[in-house]
Amino acid sequence: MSTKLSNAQIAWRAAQDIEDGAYVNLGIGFPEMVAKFQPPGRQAIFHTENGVLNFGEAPPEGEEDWDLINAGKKAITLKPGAAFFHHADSFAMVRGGHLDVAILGAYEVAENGDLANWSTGPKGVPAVGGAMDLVHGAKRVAVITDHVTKDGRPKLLKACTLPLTGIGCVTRVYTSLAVIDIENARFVLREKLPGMSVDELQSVTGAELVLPDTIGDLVAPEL
Amino acid sequence: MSTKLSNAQIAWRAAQDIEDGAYVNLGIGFPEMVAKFQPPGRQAIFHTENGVLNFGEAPPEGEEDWDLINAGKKAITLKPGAAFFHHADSFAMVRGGHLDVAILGAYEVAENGDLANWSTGPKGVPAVGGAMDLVHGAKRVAVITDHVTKDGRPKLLKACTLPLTGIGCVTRVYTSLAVIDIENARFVLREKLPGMSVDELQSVTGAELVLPDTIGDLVAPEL
Amino acid sequence: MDKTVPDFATALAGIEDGMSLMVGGFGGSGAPIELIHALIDRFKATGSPKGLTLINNNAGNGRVGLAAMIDAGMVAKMICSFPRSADPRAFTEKYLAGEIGLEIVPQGTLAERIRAGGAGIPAFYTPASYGTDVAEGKPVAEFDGKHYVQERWLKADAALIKAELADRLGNLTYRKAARNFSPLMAAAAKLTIVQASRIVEPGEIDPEIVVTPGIFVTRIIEIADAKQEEALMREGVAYS
Amino acid sequence: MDKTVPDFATALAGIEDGMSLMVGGFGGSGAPIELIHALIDRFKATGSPKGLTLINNNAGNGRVGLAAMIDAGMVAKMICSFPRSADPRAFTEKYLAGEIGLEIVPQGTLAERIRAGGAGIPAFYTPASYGTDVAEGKPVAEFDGKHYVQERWLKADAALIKAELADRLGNLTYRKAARNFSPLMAAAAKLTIVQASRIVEPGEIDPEIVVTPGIFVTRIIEIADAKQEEALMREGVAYS
Repeated sequence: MSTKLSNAQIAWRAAQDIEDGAYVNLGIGFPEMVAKFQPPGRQAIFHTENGVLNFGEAPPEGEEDWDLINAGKKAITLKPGAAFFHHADSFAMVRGGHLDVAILGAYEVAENGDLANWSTGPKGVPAVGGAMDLVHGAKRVAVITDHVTKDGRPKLLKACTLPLTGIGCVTRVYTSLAVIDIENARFVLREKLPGMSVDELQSVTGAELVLPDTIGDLVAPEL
Repeated sequence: MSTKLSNAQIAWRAAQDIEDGAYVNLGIGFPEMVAKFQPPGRQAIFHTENGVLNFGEAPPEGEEDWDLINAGKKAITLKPGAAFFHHADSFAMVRGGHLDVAILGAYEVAENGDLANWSTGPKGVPAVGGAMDLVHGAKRVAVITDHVTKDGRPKLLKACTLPLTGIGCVTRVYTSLAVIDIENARFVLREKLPGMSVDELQSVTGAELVLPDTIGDLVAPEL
Repeated sequence: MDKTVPDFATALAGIEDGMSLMVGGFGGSGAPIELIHALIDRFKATGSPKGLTLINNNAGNGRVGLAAMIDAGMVAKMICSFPRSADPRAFTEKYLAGEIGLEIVPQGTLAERIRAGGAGIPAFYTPASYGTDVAEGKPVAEFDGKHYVQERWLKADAALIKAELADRLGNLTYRKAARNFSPLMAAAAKLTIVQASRIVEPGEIDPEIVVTPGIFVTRIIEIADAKQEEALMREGVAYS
Repeated sequence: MDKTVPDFATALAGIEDGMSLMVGGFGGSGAPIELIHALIDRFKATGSPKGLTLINNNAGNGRVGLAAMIDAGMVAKMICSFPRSADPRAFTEKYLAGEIGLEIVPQGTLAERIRAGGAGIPAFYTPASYGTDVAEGKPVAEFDGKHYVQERWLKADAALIKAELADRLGNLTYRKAARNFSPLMAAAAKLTIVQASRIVEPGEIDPEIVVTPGIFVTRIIEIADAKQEEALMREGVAYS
């Protein structure tokens, strides 16, 4: 097996925890991929910030209706039983605790659940979108991310160094190497790649991993 | 002519100040009567708190649809171009300053614009309804009322004695004897019954009437 | 996913003693009479639920619906804007006897507090009631030279709602002015129980005309020939 | 009453230098391209309006719509949640050169502030942005053990809105996800200017499916074959 999960495999793993009938918001970009990997027999209902509930896959190229898009401005289709609503009602769903799961990307996650995913610092143009709302209100706020940055530094840290999106909001992190819960402001290791030792994993993690009695194998199909 | 206007005549006088196309809320009870007296060629659009814009007269008896009522729980009909909406949107119209006129009844009005119209004191069951919202937000908040109580005491006062509905909110009062504006926390007499002297009117008014250069005749048709 | 349920027992499961209960409707328009009467039946058979806090614009009329709940002794407190009606005996008698609590809330504030509960807004400011007895004890603040009262969100353990169409995912439409508080309450309750005049398959309600998206709905029961509270009143019906 | 107007000059009358302007749409979905371009035409012909504060979720894309307004030099400040897009050059260049102001607002807070503006709620509390740089300088408060940021209403001098159907009284429907911020903006602006794909007589829109009641609308102009910003983008159109 490879030394780490691909993005598709991380998305696949996150998809396994979404229950049938769950209301789910997937952040723009990488998290959108989670929708592809719903287990057979389960159907989540996807919410997009711009006012659609129960949308489906992208239409074939050339058949896009640009009035029917998701928060990432990509063309979508509707499933039977969809609904349109305005932006205030849409964020009432988000902020009001009506979503079962929100899955976001991350630059950094701290062991206390702090998330940084909107700004890499004072340079450039800041842009926050819906992330600061999404991290509050959803019953579970999960992150999918590579375990380390492109140059190998840990993304799971004692404390975030980049501007925060929200404090104490993340409850589970799906990485390329592990599945980690955040409980009582600690990283609790739930699953790791079977070929990797706890010490190896700890060496690329910026805060101490709490080790429960049982640690599962993180195994994803080839995708 | 009679010594004072009837309720229908007070309502008629108030209706003369409602412009074509104005958005209007009429309080339950006596103020509802204003709708009957729109001048020819003018059509106001009536709002009711329970979520209807542009409703019309009561249906014939026996043809009521009890899902289609006004705030007074009376059966209504729709005019072409009506709209239904929920209660929060309905009070967004009220509180957000979108109504041109709200017309309410009154127990007491003070010269500073304070209104008391919801409670006659600590006895009995208190009930406020939409009045406390209606007195804020409408561009003009007008009152229609007999000039005095049933036992002859002034209803226009230096200060209200009953529990307030809102402070400094009333801008015009249509009574059985006069039309009075509230400006800079004073009662300014605009019109009075032609057969009545200013002294007579002042004697049944609980605060000083400011007298502008021109005072019109308050004349209403027999109704 | 299918949120429809076959009977009242399943629909009303989880409503327990001491809970807060939002009930849709403005007078008879939108009142979910069958759900209310089924809850009264349960109380008469089992003694529960009792000690309820009821949230509705009014406090019942005549001897049916909310008035019958109050008569039956199920209600400890009423949160409403206008506890008067053509025949308010049920509430008035208990209130004057000190047997039922009352929180009076201006109608627009009541609507906005429920909307805030569903939207995750814990508090907001409104001009309504500023300077009146109703605002006593509430924080006030000045914005742009005008005074406002701070109001808190209002949520409930359960809501009883009357809809027109419902699909199996819980998307709802309403009928005329029967909409009133119901879309707000559906979002503000943990458990939202809907009686719909007709249940249809997902896709049969145009996504453009859905008023309450299914995310706010827990269970749906079909009541094809729902009664109208106002009509029952006029027939002199007493539910007991 | 007839709120329809025959031409852009009448539709856009009253939009002056230094005003705040809400513009409906989320990306190209719901962007009132024809109204925006007509306002650019007026600016090019007369030098006005300039110094505008624009309120939209984004800050333009490519060389059409809001991006073309920014390019033309009409915009002093942008209030938005996400000033990025497939081609954000117009805004980015001016921003990095210090020629345009930016107020970043989380998307749900932006929606709720506009909704509050229309609903007469001067301030409210939200959990969004608590503890982040975006909340700096804003009052905070604790409710039921959780922390919240106080946010103020957002109103505008004018709003440009794209609707699907409009009747002459101003009742509106929208098309699919093009609804987004538009119903909120229509209520929050002093002057609400609508381009509708089709104007119909009062009574032709079912009162049950009206999304924006006419009370929130000032003027309507019919644009039968409205352009889609995303389509223009992909065709490489530059409006200038």
